[in-house]
Amino acid sequence: MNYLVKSVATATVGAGSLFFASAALSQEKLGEIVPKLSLAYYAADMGPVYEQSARVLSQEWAKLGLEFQMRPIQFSTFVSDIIVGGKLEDMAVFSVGADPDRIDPVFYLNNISACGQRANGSSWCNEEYTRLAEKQLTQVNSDERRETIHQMQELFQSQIPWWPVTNTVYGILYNSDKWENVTNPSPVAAHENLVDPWLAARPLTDDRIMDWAYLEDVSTYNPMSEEGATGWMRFVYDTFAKIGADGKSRPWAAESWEFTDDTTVRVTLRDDMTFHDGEAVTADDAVFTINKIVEIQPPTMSSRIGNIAGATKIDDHTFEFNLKTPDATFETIAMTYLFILPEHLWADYEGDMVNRDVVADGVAIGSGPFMFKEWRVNELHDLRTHKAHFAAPAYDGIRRLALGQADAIRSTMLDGTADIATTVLPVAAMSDLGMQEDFLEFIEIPSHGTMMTWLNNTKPPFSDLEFRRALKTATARQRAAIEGWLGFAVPAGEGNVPRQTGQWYNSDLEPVAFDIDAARKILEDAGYGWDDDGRLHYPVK
Amino acid sequence: MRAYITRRLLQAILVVFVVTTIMFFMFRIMPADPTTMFLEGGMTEEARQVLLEEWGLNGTIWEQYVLYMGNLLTGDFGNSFFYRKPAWEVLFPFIINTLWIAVPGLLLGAFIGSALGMIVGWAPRGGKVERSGILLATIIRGAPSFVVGIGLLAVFSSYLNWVPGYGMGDPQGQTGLMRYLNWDFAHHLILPLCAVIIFFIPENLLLMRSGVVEARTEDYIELVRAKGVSEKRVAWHAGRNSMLPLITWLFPALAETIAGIVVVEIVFSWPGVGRELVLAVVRQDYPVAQAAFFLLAIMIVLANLAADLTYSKLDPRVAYK
Amino acid sequence: MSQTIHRSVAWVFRALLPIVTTFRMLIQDRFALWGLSIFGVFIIVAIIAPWIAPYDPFAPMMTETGRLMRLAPPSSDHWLGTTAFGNDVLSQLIMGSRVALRVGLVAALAVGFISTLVGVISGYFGGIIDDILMRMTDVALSIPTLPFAIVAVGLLGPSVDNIILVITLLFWRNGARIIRSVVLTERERVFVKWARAAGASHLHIILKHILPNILRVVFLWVTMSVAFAVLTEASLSFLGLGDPSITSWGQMLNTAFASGALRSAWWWVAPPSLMLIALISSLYLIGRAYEEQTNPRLKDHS
Amino acid sequence: MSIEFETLRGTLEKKPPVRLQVQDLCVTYKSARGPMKAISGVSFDVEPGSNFGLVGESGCGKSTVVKSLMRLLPASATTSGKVLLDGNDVLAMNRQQLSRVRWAQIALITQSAMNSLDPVFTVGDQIVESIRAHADVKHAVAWARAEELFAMVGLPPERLKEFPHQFSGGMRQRAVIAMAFSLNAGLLLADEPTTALDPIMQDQIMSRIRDIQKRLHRSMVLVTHDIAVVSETCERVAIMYAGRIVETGPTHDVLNKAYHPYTMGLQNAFPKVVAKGEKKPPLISISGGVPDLANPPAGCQFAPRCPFATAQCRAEEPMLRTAGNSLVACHHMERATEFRRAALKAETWRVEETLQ
Repeated sequence: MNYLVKSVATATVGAGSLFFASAALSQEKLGEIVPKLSLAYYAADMGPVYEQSARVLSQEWAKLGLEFQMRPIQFSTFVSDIIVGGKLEDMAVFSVGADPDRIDPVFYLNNISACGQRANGSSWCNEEYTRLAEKQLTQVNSDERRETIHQMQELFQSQIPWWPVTNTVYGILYNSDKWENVTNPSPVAAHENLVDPWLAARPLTDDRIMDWAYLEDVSTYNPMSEEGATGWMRFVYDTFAKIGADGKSRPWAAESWEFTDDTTVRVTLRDDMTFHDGEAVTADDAVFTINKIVEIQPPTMSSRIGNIAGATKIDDHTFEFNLKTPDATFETIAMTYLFILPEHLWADYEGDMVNRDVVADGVAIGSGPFMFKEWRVNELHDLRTHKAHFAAPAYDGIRRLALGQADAIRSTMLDGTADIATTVLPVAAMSDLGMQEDFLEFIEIPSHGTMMTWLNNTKPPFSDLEFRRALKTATARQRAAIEGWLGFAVPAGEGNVPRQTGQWYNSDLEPVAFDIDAARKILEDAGYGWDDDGRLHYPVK
Repeated sequence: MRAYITRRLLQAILVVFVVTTIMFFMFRIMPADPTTMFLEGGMTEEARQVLLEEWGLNGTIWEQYVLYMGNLLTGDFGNSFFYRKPAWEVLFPFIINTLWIAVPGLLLGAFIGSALGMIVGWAPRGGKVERSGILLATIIRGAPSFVVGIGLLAVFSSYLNWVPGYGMGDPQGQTGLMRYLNWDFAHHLILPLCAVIIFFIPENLLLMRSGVVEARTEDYIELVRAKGVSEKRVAWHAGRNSMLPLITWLFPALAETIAGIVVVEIVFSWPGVGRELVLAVVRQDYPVAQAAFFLLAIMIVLANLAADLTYSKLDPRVAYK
Repeated sequence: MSQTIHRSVAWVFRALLPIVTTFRMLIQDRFALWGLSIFGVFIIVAIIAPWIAPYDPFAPMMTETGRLMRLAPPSSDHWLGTTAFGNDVLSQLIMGSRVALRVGLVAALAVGFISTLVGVISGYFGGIIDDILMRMTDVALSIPTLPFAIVAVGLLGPSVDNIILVITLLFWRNGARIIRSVVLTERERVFVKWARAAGASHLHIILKHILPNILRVVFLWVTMSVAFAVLTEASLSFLGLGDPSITSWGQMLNTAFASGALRSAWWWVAPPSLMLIALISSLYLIGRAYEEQTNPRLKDHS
Repeated sequence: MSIEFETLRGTLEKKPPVRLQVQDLCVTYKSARGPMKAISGVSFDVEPGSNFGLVGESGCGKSTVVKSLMRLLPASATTSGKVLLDGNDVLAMNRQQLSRVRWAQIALITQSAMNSLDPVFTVGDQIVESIRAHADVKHAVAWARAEELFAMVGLPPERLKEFPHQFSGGMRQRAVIAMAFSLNAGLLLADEPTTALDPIMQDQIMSRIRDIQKRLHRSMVLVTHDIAVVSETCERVAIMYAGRIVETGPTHDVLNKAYHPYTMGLQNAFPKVVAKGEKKPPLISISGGVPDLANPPAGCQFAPRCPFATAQCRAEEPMLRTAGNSLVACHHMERATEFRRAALKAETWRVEETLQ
């Protein structure tokens, strides 16, 4: 298959090099040839989008005289080898989802860019950048933190060790005859958000149960061990705060909170909250939950509770978080993640709390807007509305159907069994359906999910900044968005933080426009040359 | 006869043991490990070690193997990494769902297939019935099970809209045992069951046909006809004799059935063992995947044993030393 | 030296002879004729695929207004319309034949070779070797086909060569058993006993006496293996375990299925399905006709 | 014994022997080398209760005749002429009537009993199947009848529960004989019942068949190439050659006063048991083989092998004409006595010198 890529490249390059060769005239001695580069991407089990995008990008990069070996890799192997395993051979094109945690830019700034971070697959290490990264973590004052973050992006843009290509556009398809006020959860993906559209929606007919066509990703209803479907868990277990569209946290179970000093956060809870079994929610429950979590350290929660020392009760509805070190991301990552367990159901449980089968024990009880009713594995989840909740939705319950494949979701949407679909059915298919059927409405959700290109900065040619600049200039972001994502992605901004994270994005980074000839000019100025059949060669040593 | 059975059982245990071992090592040398799901979410290294230790994945492969095999003997398949419940508890409901389409599918497919095979086999040689019978059977046999699935879906579910194409029952349906015994479940069962039956008919048809064609030239057929019994009864003699090759093929074909059913379950979103097995492999949920393999291997080995035993019942000439 | 060349040429010619006679015998059967012609067409299409494919299978087709031509129904310049990614279905279909045949033929030859090797060795030598090989076959027979393939492809990575390897690992077992049973009957033949008595070496007996006589079964088994290989590759690709950088028919159906276009874009789903059915059933037709011609009891004496 | 069993036995015993009249029976096979006329115009009658022998070399069509009587020929065969059982023509019957007649009126003892019993059914079940196909009786009653039949042929009744492969050759033949009498059919066709057996067993089986015949007083058509068996068993006999009857009449006349050279040759080729002290006549075989049915020679089919053949024999096919108490199809039947004397000498049959 790759001979095709090669033949297309040599054809166009051949013409180009003819022009250059005659211009260069001098018998320039060429350095060593740039070897074939392997381009890793998600295999077909994650859907056709990645293969199409990788192909489009490699076609354009090939015009620089490069040759690519396409390497599809299955998702789990990709994550363990390339993202966290440090085994990135040459280049990779892959994407990360629009999780609520990533509205706070620490994932892009630290996790995948700072020195020594496990997820820094492109193994770029810049002392100055990493120092700034540690500093911004401690800056609780958001203005100071924004200043440091913008400075980091400036430094990153000067080095461009890797770069984002597109930001994903998610979608919601819903039955507009049966539901209204289905609000847009942007920039977070629908399955990660709670208020939009789930709590906002209102039923128009007497079918007061919302059927959501989705896939099966829930492994348990014990929030301490569920990692994949945290969004769904927050339907049952309320969190202290919610992430807003502007990237700031909004009050939820916590009415208000403030940093009394750098390492303590005083939180006042709402006083009108009850658990699904009718018991009132008090600071005791919150303190009990937090201290239990800190004590047990559940593995799946490790990345978010590492900095919490414990909690102390002040009075019935106020308590204080004691942090180990000042943490700017506490509000956006921890407060929106930590949940409240009913003390009276967990206090006297001796066994291993993390692996407790809450459904079997009948204690799948939280204070969230929905109550657990039934779970048929690989089939459906059935929740009923917790009427007493302060933001209870205007309908009686939500049912998630684990259909898991596009065609099933499409036909259940068409025959009315399902009322809303958010993923598995490609966004393009959703928008087509939205146009064709008048009872189906499509909402576009621009998100901060990012498809990015990683380079192995430890070895040539990627260790050469000029080569990286040329490669970035030859990155066909627009084509990838149109032909790879079928128009349901937008070309990404500059630097390493998505534009959709609002205040954190440094908008005055100077843009790098897509221009093949400019890219070849950069390479030529840096001393690279092309042989007769158009293959790129290193500069002469 | 008893000696034969015990020898065959010993062989069966050895085979299942080797299959489980192969599967165990295949999973263990997979590059990705089950904690990958959490790494992407930024889990710290110590937390990962805690998980690995809890799942018994931290020792050397040999220690893990001994631990796993030890548990296996006591019927403990280990806890699923994903569901954190005993793997057997996870799989059990799926097994029932798969059996709902596998067993009736296998039997009906075999029955219809062999009945048609008898008709085609008994028809005049070189006649229209024989030619069209063979052609049709070969074409259907050539269709992969997912093509059959997609075809059924396109025609009966979306175009004619007679039958729902997905899932096992209306979301509001009853739960527990009752859910299997109501019209709505049957309504959802029709298409996947037809896919499995269609997947099974051609092999049976062609095997029975060649059996009958061979049997009809036998001398005893002539004597049976001379006895003035009805033509159907004469055909039954030929059919009865060609059941032997059929049975020896039918039971061991389970290995292929499972393959076919995995695809049918995925096409029809049928929550069975096959679909869960694919999900478990993608999630690196070894215990569930290995429990499923263990189960499938046992089903196949028992099927082979059943084939031999029924063979002797069907063909008295085969005595067991 | 010339003497050995002469003898080996003779041996090759003698080995080819049965294939020629088989071919001539097959022609008489109407089904085999159909099967062979369809299979022949596929081979020709596969060979000249790059030249007859109107477009590059992955090139995105643009409408006049510069938009991606998604899910366009069949038209004059796109006889089979376009996919959800704007690729030309006809070109993907034609290029897909190349993959199907490459997987089919290579895997079938590999399976044929291993089955014959195991079958002949265990059938001819018997004793301990036979037991060991047969126990291995029993184990292999108890491994469920597709689930094993899913794990193996997950382990090795989804490239076409890995799929061929997995198919070979999976399908040698049935052939080994069939060929072994035929070798058992051949070994008991009197002339084999004589040759042995006359001091001929095992290899000589196998090559000269056993192998030519079981060529019939081997040929039949290889034909069936091509069908199994194509079927398994299609199923694996459909499950998303195929190599996405190539355009196999199973891969096309997977993309169609994943894009939820199964019901709306019949021109994208029907052709690959029909190609699969045509190719696989043509092979079964050849296999069936071959079996009927050579099995005296099945031969149509009327 | 249950009443039902008594009534069954009663009805069966009352069944009269059947008169068989075969008129101008012709059978042609469609084969790759064109149509083959296996039987061209065979006619004979079998009086009720009498035994009729059909003798000839193998390949002369005698088995085809038997099979055509019960319409058991393969699809590729076409039959014409009439086969009258007590007056109604079997060849004209529809499937319904035919299945009522088969085994109830006309039963068959096959040649190779080795595989004429279905291997996967017990012998008892197969006999019961033949009974219940015609008499609407319970399984137990039919089983009792089967036990009675086994006793008749000297087989222990408990063997009914066993499968054919557990029977020896002789026992299997006796089982087939028992089955043939299961409905006490008026006409019994015995197609070389003893060929597959060793001589002692042959004699036992034949004497068994003769006793049952005498007791049940059935009509029988016995097909064999063994002249000794025919002479002991059958009242009338027909000698067949190349699909035609060349001589037929009372056994004694045909065997002792043969008019057709083939009959004479047949007797020479068969070892006779002679009284003590008498000289054993030399065994003389008839050279050459049966004519190719696809393109039969003109005139008398036996002409090419007949030592007395004349130009007329090679030109014109002889018709059956009366000679003494028999019928014979030979142009020179009047010279029979001369032929008989010459036939005894071995040199007559040596082909080289007698090229007239």
